[in-house]
Amino acid sequence: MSRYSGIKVFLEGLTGNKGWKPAWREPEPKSHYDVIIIGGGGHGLSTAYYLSKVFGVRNVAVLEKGWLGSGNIGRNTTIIRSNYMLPGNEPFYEFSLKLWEGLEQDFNYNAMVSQRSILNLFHSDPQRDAFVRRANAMILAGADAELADEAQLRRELPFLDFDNARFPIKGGLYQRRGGTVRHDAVAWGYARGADQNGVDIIQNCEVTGFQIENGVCTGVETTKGAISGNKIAVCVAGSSGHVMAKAGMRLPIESHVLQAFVSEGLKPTLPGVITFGAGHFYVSQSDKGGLVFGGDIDGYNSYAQRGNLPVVEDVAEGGMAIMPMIGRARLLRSWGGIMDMSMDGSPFIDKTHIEGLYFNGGWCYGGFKATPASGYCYAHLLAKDEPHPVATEMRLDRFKRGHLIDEKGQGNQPNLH
Amino acid sequence: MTEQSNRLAHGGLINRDKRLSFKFNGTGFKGYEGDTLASALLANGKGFVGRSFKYHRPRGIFSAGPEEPNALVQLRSGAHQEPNTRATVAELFDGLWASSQNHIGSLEFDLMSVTDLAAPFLSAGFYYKTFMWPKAFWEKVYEPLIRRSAGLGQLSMKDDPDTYDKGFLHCDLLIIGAGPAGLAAALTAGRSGARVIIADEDFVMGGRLNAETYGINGMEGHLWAQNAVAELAAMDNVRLMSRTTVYGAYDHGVFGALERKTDHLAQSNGKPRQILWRIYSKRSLLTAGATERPIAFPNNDRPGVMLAGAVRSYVNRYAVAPGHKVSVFTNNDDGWRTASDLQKQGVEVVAVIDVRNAPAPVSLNGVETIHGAHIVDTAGRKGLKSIKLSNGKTIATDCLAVAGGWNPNVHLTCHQRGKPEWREDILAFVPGGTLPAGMQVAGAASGTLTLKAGLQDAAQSAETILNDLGMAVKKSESFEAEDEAHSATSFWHVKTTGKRAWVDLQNDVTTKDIKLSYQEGFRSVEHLKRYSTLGMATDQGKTSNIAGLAILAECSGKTIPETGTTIFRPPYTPVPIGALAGRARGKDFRPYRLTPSHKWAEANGATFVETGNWLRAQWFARKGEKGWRDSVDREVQMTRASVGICDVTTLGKIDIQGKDAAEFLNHVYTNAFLKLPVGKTRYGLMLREDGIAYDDGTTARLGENHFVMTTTTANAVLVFRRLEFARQCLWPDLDVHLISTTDGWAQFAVAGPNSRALLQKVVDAPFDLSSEAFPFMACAELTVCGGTPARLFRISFSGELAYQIAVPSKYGNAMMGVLMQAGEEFGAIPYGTEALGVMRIEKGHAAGNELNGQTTAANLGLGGFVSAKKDCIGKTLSQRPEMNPEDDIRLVGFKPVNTQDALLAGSHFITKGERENMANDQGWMSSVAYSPSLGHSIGLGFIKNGQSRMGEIVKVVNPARGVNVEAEIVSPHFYDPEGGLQRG
Amino acid sequence: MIINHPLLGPRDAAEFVYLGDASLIDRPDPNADDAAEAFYEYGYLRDNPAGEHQELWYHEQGDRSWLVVTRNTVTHEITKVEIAREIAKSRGRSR
Amino acid sequence: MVEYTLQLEPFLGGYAQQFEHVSLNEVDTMALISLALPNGQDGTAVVQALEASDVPNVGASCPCLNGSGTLMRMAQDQFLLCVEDVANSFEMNKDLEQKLAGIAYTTDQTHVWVALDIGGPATLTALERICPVDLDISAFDIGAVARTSMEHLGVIITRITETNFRLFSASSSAGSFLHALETSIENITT
Repeated sequence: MSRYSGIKVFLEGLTGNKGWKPAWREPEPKSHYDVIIIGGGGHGLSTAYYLSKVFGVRNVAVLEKGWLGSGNIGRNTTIIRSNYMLPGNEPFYEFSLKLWEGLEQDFNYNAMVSQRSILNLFHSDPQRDAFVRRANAMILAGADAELADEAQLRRELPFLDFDNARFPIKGGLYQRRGGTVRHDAVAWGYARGADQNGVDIIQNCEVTGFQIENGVCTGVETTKGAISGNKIAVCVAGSSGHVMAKAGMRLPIESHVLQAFVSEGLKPTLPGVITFGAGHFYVSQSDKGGLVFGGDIDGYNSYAQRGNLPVVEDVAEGGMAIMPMIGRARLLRSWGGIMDMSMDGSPFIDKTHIEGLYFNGGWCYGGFKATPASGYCYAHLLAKDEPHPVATEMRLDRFKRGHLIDEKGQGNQPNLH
Repeated sequence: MTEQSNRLAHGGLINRDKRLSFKFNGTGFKGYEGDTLASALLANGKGFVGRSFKYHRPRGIFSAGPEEPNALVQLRSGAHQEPNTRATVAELFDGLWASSQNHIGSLEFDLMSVTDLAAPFLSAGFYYKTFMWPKAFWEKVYEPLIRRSAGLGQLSMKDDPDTYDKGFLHCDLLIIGAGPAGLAAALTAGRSGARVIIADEDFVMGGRLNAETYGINGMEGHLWAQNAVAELAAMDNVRLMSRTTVYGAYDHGVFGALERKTDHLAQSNGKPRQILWRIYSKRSLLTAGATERPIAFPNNDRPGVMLAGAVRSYVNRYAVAPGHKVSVFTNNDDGWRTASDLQKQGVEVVAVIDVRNAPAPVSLNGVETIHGAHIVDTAGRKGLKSIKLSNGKTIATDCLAVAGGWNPNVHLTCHQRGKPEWREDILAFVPGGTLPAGMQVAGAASGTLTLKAGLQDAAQSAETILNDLGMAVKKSESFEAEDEAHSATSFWHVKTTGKRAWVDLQNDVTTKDIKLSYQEGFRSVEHLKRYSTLGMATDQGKTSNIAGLAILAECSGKTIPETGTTIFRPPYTPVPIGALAGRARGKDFRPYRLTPSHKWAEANGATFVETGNWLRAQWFARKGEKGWRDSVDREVQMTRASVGICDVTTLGKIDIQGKDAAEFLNHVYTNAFLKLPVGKTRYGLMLREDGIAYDDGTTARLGENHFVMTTTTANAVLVFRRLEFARQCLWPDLDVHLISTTDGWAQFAVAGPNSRALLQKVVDAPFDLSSEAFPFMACAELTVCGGTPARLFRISFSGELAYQIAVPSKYGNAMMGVLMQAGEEFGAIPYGTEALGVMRIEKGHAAGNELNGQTTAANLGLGGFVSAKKDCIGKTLSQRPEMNPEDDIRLVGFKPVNTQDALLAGSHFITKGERENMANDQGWMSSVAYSPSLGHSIGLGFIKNGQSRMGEIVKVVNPARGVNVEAEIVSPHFYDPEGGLQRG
Repeated sequence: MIINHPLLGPRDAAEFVYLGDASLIDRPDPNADDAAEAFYEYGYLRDNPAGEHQELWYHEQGDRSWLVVTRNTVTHEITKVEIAREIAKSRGRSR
Repeated sequence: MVEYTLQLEPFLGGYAQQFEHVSLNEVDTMALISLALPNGQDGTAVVQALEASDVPNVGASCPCLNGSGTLMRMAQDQFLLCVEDVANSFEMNKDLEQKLAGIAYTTDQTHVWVALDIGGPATLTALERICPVDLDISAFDIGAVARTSMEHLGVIITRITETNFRLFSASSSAGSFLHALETSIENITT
């Protein structure tokens, strides 16, 4: 299979780009696979990639209801970071960030991993204290963290509102290794890599039911017929609730809509990702020049992939409050993605009580950055039937046990995470 | 060049009496009132106005509306600079200043245009395949290069100097678009008495009537529109909103609309530049018209190649000849109209090329008409010079009008994810089955592309809507007009092998790129869009999407409807972020809440701090104090030595009444309240239902059925909400009623050994403050200062003998003064939130940093407050095994081993001798203070097994700040641990 | 969104605060033998349907009533709005 | 013997301003008492005790106490009584507590709210910038009451005449509320 390279781009350019082959096959499903992954979004595709590449499991199908990459990997704000605080989370996200750092060379696709830093601003002493606690947790877990005071931020980001802000900027927490990635390219890179390893990616194939007998899941019903599998791996964040309902399971998850926004293209404006948590606003600038920004979820259960005006306004208010220079930039497009909002804001990578049925979901609005580690750890679980060491806490039964991974301290109300 | 050399001598809807000056790229030009920047530039022969996104090709004005892909300029200068403004919709004003964008060097000699030569290597998605080696080069070399060449216009990086506003409007019927259909519907609904809003993005209502030569009811179209507008303007029940773009359709009939108030003026003069309206409609009618689509052919991107309808707009509405030798390229009848309109205005038409082998629908004199041919190439780098036809002929022309058919503007029908449907007869998508609730579509937007049919469709739709709303339709005259010749053919692009034919002009996506995407497996329409960037530019593919789909369909052998369509998302046209934010910026981002003694504090040297929306006195600096620590230390010391006063009004106060009020409190607090005597106050702890500690405060029993609860400042609103949930949804039969009185009472902590003596001077006789009559935790209603009602609580946050006294808040500012006056003999001082915090840390009380939503009652050392005898919210789930592990964290005190060391909040604890990593993390420091009472830094923190580690020395590590110290685990009660003082 | 309040008529949803599934009314009996399991399910498991959903909204910037709104999570269409207190009583909640 | 006295200070210092076509005035004369209905009460008894004409629906009001007061129905189980007697609200509350024992729980709300009257021909134009409630006379008649939010602040709005409204908002944010209203007025004037 052909590798991409600058030389190849040059040679193809000379010959009218006639030699490029499809990035992936369009196979028909076989009757049986060792592992069937339901969901051809970022996490499903990365699971397939690592299963086939790292764990040697190649008889794998990825079933995708629509087009590959049409999950939340296709509609997010592209941020990568590992600035978490709790032991159940931070090592996992740091593992993910490390995978991002070598990803493009690994799967031979330029996903434009750009470690241009992420900054979380703080505005009060209690907020600062919480950020220091978090920064120290990050460093103790082997990640990078840096506290910046107001003077440093004034030098680095003179366009922030330092002098007239309702909530004065007191400083910020940097993670310099954080940044952004070209989100669609992640899906395509994983898909191409998995396809090259023999994984069947089957698009326009919706799972309509599970074959479960005596507590064992042996396959799925799909719009392209029944397919049997040794292990069925659900990976459909956003739709987890109604897919798992087909297996008779209720989940500690609600589906919510998160809107995201992009402005018209602009010449370089922002250096990295800037997060104004107190004002529900975060922003970065894409390589194409658009300001990519967002804020809170709309707050009500929804599968509609679109939101409403109050949150649009709330996000813009946050933006204007923190950087009033963006007032004349225009919002070009807004969209909504469906989030698996879990009961403590943290995800699940686990077996279910049904043998052979596995579940990956509950990523809230943080699934994109987790894509490599989620796939890697899910592949680990599927291949070895035990959790990867950095994902041992991401269990479905943790609420019954009372083990909460609640970074924000908001409790069992999903729309507050 | 002579002034306005391309301005026609007659006609147009411009005001020739009002000549306007403007500058483009530094050169001065003239135009007229009624011009857009684009029409004025064309009037002055400026056709080449911009550079494309990727290849930096010279580009000209392509359209006459919001669909413009090419003519994007930076409007205005300095902090007012506004990137990516479409010249085609920018209204000309005197003194307008604009410049072209996206070039290095001048517009004419753009250094970046070398990318055009490298085009063979820059095909769709090329960047995904390269720039990966060496790894470090992406961020250091490639990406900065790409970022600099990408993007379009530039922000000034200065704060937006304009203001914005928002508003709310309500109507029975919102009509979106004031073209012929919109006006006909508005007349019908308006005359029938409905509350109507009709909005149009243009500054003149009438839509295409202003750009065409149609007649209605025997009148010229634009005059009919003028009359209609005048009639509507006279109706009280109709609101006409020009310069207003309805940009988004949201749930349940709510629309977002942007009204441009001062964009057509040189200055906004302090008034809002734009207003963002939320329009609440019972019904809506989309009459947004249609957008013309081009045909892709080799080198179709040159300045001078324009949409045919746009050419008619310039000639008819603006009296501008977009060229001196105009040619027309069409696949339908409508294109021919361009030639006849041009001729009518005396503009030379050199040729009409129709791809069809069909007779001419109109007869033209002196024009070469070519049937069954198409264009295979063009020439003229900075302006069209000639076109080459498939029959081998080359025609000299400086403007080519391209007519590819019309696409209904279905955008708003898709904002709620409705899918448009394909109509083969007009070869276009029309609104699909699932429209936003309450919406109907009429006129060209619904696919009714001819005038008479559109007018009747709209009037009929309005009648249907009125009937739906139960309103009587007042019949009036019908709308008479011609149905113009109309046809459509599926000629989307000229098939080409060598040369590039542009589909998306702005993003430089060519027919080849679409084919290459397909070749590489990007075959779903969403993949095509994302891989090739088709339709992702500032025009969101308004002129390019359908051609792109058609070419994709050709590649796959499917039909266009089988191929699908990408999703239109809000906004219809881009909306400034400033407008979406409205007034909420700077100090107006959120309201301020001020404490009742704010004025007093201001006058007495307070420094204020934002706590939520409240502004509170943080400390009161005195002359000679060098920093905040001096002030805070003094405030603590003087309070503990004598008496201090602090405004604590921000605590949430909830009046709770009812026969079952005590039982209700028993449900929501962990500890028992049934037997709290009248006249007593009790500390209460609340859990969330998941068992985590949530809030605490004191609740006083003023009467058998009357309690007053206090909450923390931060949780006041949230606790109220939860209590209402418990009252209405969990225990609906309890007789209990809640009302917030937070703002009603000015409440002051009066703390310190002399607090009683001070208050004695204020309370009215015969109130007895002695410990016997009014012991610790007592409460009472009384009067002060000769009859002012007040409430008094003997509670202490500082650990001192202390009270909280409350008076109605209009007396609050005066009360602060009175308390200070009465305290003068004791040296009373006001203290702020910092001293309050220091004293509570000295006393070991948990506050926000400890009640952070992650800790249990046991973690906080408050396990004893969870009654074993009764249920309460959160109790059952708090008993889950892993919320009560053996090595659970516990709130304890920390004292630095070296008392010179400062403890820092956010530090983590590591057992001595262990390595500093996450596995060995023992907990964290939640709050610290310098204790003036003890003379060293103290801290509160959570550490595993804290209660059984008293006296242990642990490492307090803070790698983020580069500070590691050692501290001893001690009781959290640093000050007066037995509590004798507060009971004294 | 617009919530057609049974007492006040149509009001912008922005005046309301959302809580979640109306099953949150059905707080389990803390004294039952299976209280631990029942509270776990009550507190954590959700039907989360793609379709009709009964949910709790609080009219915080209004009359302070809790409402049970029946809303389709796919289309956002609201088909019923009821006073939560009455629903709670009808489901047997008392004191 | 107490040597101090306390004076009432209006939250906005008795603000009064005449703009082009709009007037805006602080109202500092109102005593406000919240009346909550015990379970089982439907408001009839309260209405009788306060000599109001009938039981207003939620979102409506009616005169009471022989025309000296207004009874606004804020919620199914709650009224807000407004009487022009700010200085004696506390005593009034105590009296009502006695008078309405068993038929309403009373809470003095006088100091919770700042009140402003806005009036004049451009009133609706100013209010449509901040008020989400439909104030068209066909939808919001004289005497109508609504609690809503404006510029992030909770507000009670009631219509006095066709072009006059009374607005109540939390007293702690009185300054921000006034600023919001002034901005609305200034934004619509020339």
